[in-house]
Amino acid sequence: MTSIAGHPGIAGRIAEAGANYLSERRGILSWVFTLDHKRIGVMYLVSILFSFLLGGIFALLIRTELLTPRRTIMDADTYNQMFTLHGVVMIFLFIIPGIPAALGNFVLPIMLGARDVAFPRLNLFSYYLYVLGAVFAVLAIATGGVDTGWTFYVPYSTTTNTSVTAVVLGAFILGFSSIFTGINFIVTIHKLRPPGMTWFRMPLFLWALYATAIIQVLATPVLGITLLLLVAERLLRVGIFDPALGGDPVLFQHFFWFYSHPAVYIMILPAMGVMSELVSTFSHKPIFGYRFVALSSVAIAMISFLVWGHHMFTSGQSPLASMIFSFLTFMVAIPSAIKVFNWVATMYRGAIDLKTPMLYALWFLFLFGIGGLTGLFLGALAVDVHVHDTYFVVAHFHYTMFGGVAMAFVGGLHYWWPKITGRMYSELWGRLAALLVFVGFNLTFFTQFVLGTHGMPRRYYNYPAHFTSYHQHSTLGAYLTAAGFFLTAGYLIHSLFRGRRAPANPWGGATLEWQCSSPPPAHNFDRPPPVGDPYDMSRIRYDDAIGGYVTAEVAEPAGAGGGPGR
Amino acid sequence: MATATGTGLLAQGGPTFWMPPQGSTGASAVDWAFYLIYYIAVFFFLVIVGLTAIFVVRYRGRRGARPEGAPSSHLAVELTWTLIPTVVVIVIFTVGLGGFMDISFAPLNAYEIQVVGQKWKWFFQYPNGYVDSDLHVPEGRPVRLVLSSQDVVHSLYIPAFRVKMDAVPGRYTKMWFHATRPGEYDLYCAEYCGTGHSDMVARAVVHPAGQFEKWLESAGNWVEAVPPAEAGRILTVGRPDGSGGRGCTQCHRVDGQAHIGPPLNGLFGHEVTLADGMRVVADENYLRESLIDPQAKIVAGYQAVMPTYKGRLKEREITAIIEYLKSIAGPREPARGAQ
Amino acid sequence: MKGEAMLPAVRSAAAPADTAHPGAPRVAHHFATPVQQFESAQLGMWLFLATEVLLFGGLFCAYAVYRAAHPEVFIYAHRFLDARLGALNTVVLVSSSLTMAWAVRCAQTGRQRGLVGLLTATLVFAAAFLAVKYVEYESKWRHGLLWGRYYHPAHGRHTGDASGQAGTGQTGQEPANASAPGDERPMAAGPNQSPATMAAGAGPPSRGGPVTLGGAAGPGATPPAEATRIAASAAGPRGLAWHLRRPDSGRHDEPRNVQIFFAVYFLMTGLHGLHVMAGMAVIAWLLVRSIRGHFGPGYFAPVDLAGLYWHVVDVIWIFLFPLLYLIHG
Amino acid sequence: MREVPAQPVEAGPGQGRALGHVVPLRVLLGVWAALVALTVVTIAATRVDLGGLNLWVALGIATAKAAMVALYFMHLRYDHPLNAIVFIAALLFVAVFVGIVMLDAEAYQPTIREYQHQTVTPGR
Repeated sequence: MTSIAGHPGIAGRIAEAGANYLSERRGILSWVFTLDHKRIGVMYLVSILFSFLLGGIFALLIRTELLTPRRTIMDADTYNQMFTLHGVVMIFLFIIPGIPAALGNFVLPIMLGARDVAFPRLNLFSYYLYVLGAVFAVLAIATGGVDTGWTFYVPYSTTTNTSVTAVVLGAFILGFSSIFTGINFIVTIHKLRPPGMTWFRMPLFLWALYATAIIQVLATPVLGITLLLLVAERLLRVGIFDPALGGDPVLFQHFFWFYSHPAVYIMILPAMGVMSELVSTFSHKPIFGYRFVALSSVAIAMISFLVWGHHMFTSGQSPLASMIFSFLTFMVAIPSAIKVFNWVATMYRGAIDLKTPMLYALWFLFLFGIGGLTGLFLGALAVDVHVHDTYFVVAHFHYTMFGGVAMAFVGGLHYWWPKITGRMYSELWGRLAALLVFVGFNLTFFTQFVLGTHGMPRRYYNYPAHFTSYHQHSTLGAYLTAAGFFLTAGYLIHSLFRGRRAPANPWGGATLEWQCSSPPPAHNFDRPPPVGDPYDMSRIRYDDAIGGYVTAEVAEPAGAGGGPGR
Repeated sequence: MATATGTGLLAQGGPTFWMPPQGSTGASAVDWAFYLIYYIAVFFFLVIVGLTAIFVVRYRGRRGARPEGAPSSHLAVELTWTLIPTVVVIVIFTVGLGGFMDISFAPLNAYEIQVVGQKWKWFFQYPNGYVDSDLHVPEGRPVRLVLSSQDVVHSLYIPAFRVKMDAVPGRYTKMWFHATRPGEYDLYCAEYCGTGHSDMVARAVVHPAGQFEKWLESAGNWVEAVPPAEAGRILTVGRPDGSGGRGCTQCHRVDGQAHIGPPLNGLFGHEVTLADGMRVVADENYLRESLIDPQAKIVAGYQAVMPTYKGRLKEREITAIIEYLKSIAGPREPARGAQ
Repeated sequence: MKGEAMLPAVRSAAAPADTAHPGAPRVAHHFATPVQQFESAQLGMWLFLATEVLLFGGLFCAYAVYRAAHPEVFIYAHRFLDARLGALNTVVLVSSSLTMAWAVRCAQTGRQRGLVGLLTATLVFAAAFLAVKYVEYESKWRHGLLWGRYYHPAHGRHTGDASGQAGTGQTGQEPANASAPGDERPMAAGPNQSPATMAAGAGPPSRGGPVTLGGAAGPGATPPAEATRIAASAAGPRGLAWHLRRPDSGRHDEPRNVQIFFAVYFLMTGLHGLHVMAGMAVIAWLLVRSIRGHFGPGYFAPVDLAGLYWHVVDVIWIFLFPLLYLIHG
Repeated sequence: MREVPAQPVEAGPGQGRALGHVVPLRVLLGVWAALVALTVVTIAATRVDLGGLNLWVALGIATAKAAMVALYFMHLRYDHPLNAIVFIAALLFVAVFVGIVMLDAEAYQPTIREYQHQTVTPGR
C-alpha cells in the first residue's frame, strides 16, 4: 500500500528547472527518510489517493450489487464486508488524513513563512504510522475481511469471527497518526508564526487546520480507548460491553460517537479552510467577515464535542439526553451557516475567475448546502426517529463528506497542484471532469434521500422490489462519478509530464505560499517573505509574459494595506 | 410539483413524493414536521445557490480583471445572518421535540405486545401467550411494543407508522403507535445485525376494528385445529409463506445435513453420542429437555448455542413438535448416531 | 524569523550530539532560538499528555457508569483489594515523582552525578511499584477474582474484613468450583469460535476457530469454510444466552455481576501499569544518555519531558487509588 | 490566549524568557511531604463515614494532590501559560464526556434493572 511518488526518475524529470525540494536530493532513500514537510506531504498525497481509489472500488461494487433486489454479483457476507471496508478505508484512510496530512503538511509551513513544521521527525513518524495502519486494514481484507460496519457496534463486533481485531488495531494506529499530526500543527501555529503575523493576520486555512488539530488531539484518544476495550473484549472476554456479564452495549455507542462526531468535523473544517482560500483568491477580493469565519472554525471545534448523542436517538438513549443532544446539534449548525453566508458575500462585487478550483468551490457551496440543510431533518427528534438508519442518513453524510470534503480536497489539490509539482494542468479537461462529477454525484445521492424517507433501511443486501428503480439510478450516478474521477486522475498525471511550467503565483493568491517558486526550494524561502495581510490583493497584478500574477513593489510598507484585521 | 402534491395528499394520509402512506396518528405529526423543515431548507438553499449563481454571472471577471471592491466586513450583516438561523433552528428544534414527546411516552391503556429480536427473525408474543413471526395489531387502539434481543442489537422499524426503536440485549426498550388504516405494512430491522440483516423483514398487519380479537382467538389455538404432526411440521419448518415457524430451521436441517445443530430427521428413537461421550436414546424426554434446557445435553461436535424455548412454546406446541419428529424418525432399528 | 539562524548551511535536526562541551544548546534549523525550540517541545509534550488524560478519561467514565449502575457490587468487591498495598504504592509513586523532579533540577544545574543517581532512584521506585502490583494481581488470580467469565471466587466463606482480605491465600487449592456442566468452560479450552486463535492465526485463511461441525458436512452442503463462517456468526454466542439456569454458585449474599468491578479494576490498573513500564523504558534510555554526559544546563529537554510524562502517570494513580481502594458505603 | 508579543526582529520569539525554570529544592521536598501527608489523610477519611460525601472528599483530596504535582513538579506555575490551558482543556473535556454519559446511563438504568429482574432465574 505504501507508495512513493514514483521512482526518483519521475520526480527528477518533473522539475529539472533549478534546485527545488523535488530535485534537490535524488534516490529512494531521500524520500523514505526525508524530514522535509513538502516531501512528506507528497508521500501522504500519493498514499491517500490510492486509498481513495481502493475505497471507490468498494463503493462501485456495492452499487453494482444493489442493481437488483436479490443477489446480483455477490452473496450477503461479501456485501457486508464491502460496505464495511468502504466505510473503513474512506474514513480512516482517505477523508480524515486527506486535507490536513496531504495538503496541510505541504502548505502550512510555507503559509507561515517557516522552514518546516515544529517536529519534522514526528511528522515522518506519523506518516509511517499511517502506512502501518493502512497495512493492518488491508491485512483484514486478506484474512477474510470484516463485516461489522465501520462503527464496530457491540455485541456484533465482539461475537463475529471475521478479522475485526486486525481492522480495529489498524484504526487504533491510524488514530495515533492523526494525533501526532494534530500536535505538530498546533505547536507549529503557536510557536513558528513569523513576527508580524498575529492570530488575526493568519490565512483562514491555518485557522481551520488549527481548529481541526484541537479536535484531533482531544477526540482521537477516546477512540483509542474505545478500540482498546473492543480488542480486550474480543481477546480476553473482559465483559465490559457484554450484557450477560454486566456490561452495557449502549455505553460502547457513547464511547464510539464521542470521537466519531468530532471526527466528521476533523473532516469538514479543513475543507472549509480550503473553501475560504479558493473563494477569496478566485474572486480576487478579500474574504468577507474574516474574524467571523476564523472564530466560527474554533466555535465548531468546541461545540462538536457536545453533540454526539444525535447518532443514538433510537438506540435506547433516554429522552432527556436525546433532547439535550438535539438542541446542541442545532447550535453547532449556526457557525457552519455563518461560513457559507460569508463565502457567498465574498463573491459580491468580486472578479470571479471560473477556474477548476473555483468550480469545485461552487460545487462545495451547492452540495454542502444540501448536506448541511438535511442535517436539520436529522437533528429534529421526531423526523430522525423515522429517517434514522435509512438511506436518508447515507445521502446526508455523502452530501457533507463526499460533496463537501472530497470536493474541497479535489479543489485544493488543483489549487496547489502548480505549487506542489511545478506544472499546470489543462483547464478544459479540469472543467469537463468537474461537470461529470457534479452530475454523477447528484444522480447518485439525491435519489437516496427519497429512498430514505420512504423507509429503505441502511446496509441492506436484499431490498423490497419497489425501491429498484431508485437504486438503478443511483448506481448509474455512481459510475458517472467514477468516470469523472478517473478523467481527473488522467489529466493530472498527464500534466506531470507535459504540463506547462507553472509560475510562482498562477492564481493571484496573497498568502505567503505564492511568494516562493513553484515548486518551492527545499528550505521554502531564500529570504523571509514580507508578512502582510493574507487577503490584501490590491498590489497583485496579472502579468501576461509569465502567465501568472506578480506582486507589484509599491512604495507603502508591506503591512499598511487595509487589512481585514480591523 | 412534488411539494404541491405533498401537502395536498397530506390530509388523507396517502403517499406523497417524500413520505410513504401514513398508517398511524403519529405519522401525520412527523410528516407535518418534515414538510415544515423541508420548506425552510428549500428556501435557504435557493437563497444561497441563487445568490451564488447571480454573483458568478454578474461579476464574472476574465483573467486579471480588477474587482469592483466592497467592504470586507460588516457587523450588522454578520449579526443578522447569525440571529436569523438561530431563531429558525430553535423553531425547528421545538417542532421536533413536540413530536418526539408523543413518540416517547405511550398512553397508559396501550395494548402491550412483547417483541424479541434474534439473529434474523422477529418474534411477537401476544398477551394470551401466542407467539407469531408477524405483528398483528388492532386498528384504532394504541399498541405498546416491549422490545428485547437475544443476541445483538436489532432495531424494529415500521416506515408506515414512522416509528423505530432498537432492540438491545440486556434491557427492555419500548415504543408505541396508534394504527389508523387497516392493511399490511413492511416491518424492517434497521440496525445492522449480520448476514441475514436484510432478511429480517416481517409484516405489520392492521386488523379492522373488532376483527383483531377474532384473529387472535383463531391464531392462538391453530395448533389444536391441525393434526399434531402437521402442527409440529409448521412450528419446526414454518408455513410456505414463512410464518408460524419458530426459527428451528435456522440451525437444524431436516434433510440429514449437519448445520449449526444436528439434523432432526432420523433422530427420534435413535442413539445419540453426547459431547461428554455418553450415549443416550433420543426419546420424548430427551427432545422435551432439548427444547426447555438445551444446554443440559450437547450432541458431540456441536456448539452449545441453542437458546431455550422455555416460555416461548406452549405445552401443546412441544408435543406437536415431538409428534412431527417421530414422523420423520426413519427406520425403527437404532441406527448408528447421526454423524 | 530573521536573524543569523537563517543563513548557515542547512543542518539537519539530528546533528550528532556536540560532545565537546556537554549540554551546549543545539538549535534545529527551523527554530530561531533555543527558548523557542524548548517551549515548542514542552507544548508538544503537554498536548501529548492531554491525550493520555483523555485516554484514561474513557476508563474513568466506564468506572463512573458502572459504579453508578451497580453501587452494591463496588462496595462488596472493593473489600477484596488490600488498601494498605494501595497506600504503599501511592507513596512509592509519589516518591518516584520527587526523585524525577529532582533529577530534572540536577540536569538544569549541571550536577551530572545527582542526575544519574536520582534517575536510578526513580527506576527503583517504579520497579517497587510494579512488584507490589504483581503481588496484588497474583493474589487476585489465585482467588479467582477475575473479570468476565473467569470470575469464580474460590473462597467458600466470607473473609472480607475491613482491611480487605489478606494476601495469604489460606484456601490455597485451585478454584475448582462445582459449576454446572456446560456453563463455565474457561475460554482457552472453549470449542467455539475463540477470536484469540483467529486474530493470532494470520496463517491459512480458514479463519473460523477450531469449530468441528459434527461430522463432515454432507455433499451439497455449504463448503466447510463457508459453513464455518456462516455457522459461527449465525449462532447466538453462548455468552448472551443469559437466561440459562445460572450455576449453583452458593454465593448467596453476593450481588450479581461482581465481575464488572474486577473488569474495570484490571483494565484501569493494567493500562496504568503498561504506562509505568513505558515510563521506565524512557527513563532507562535517559539514564544511559546522562551517564554519557549528554545533558547540561543548555540541553536538558528530554529529561524535562520524560519528567512531565512520569508526573502524569503519578497523577493518574493518585486518582485511581481512592476510586478503587477506598470505596465507602 | 495571550498573543506572542511581536518581538524586535533580530531577537526571535521567546528571547525574553529563560530556558526552563529551576524549581528550588525545598519546594520539591515540601510538595513531596504534603503529598504523603494527604495520602495518609485520605486513608484516615475512610474511617469516618460521611455518607454520600465520601466520594467527593476522596476526589477533593486527590485533586489537591494532583494540582500540587502539576504546579510544582511539572512547573506549570513557571511555564508559558499555554501549557496550563492545554492541561485544563483536557480535564474539561473529560468532565464533559463523563458528565453527559453518566446523565444518560443513569436515565436508562431502570430499563436494565427491569430486564435483569425478570429474566434470570434465581441461582439456587
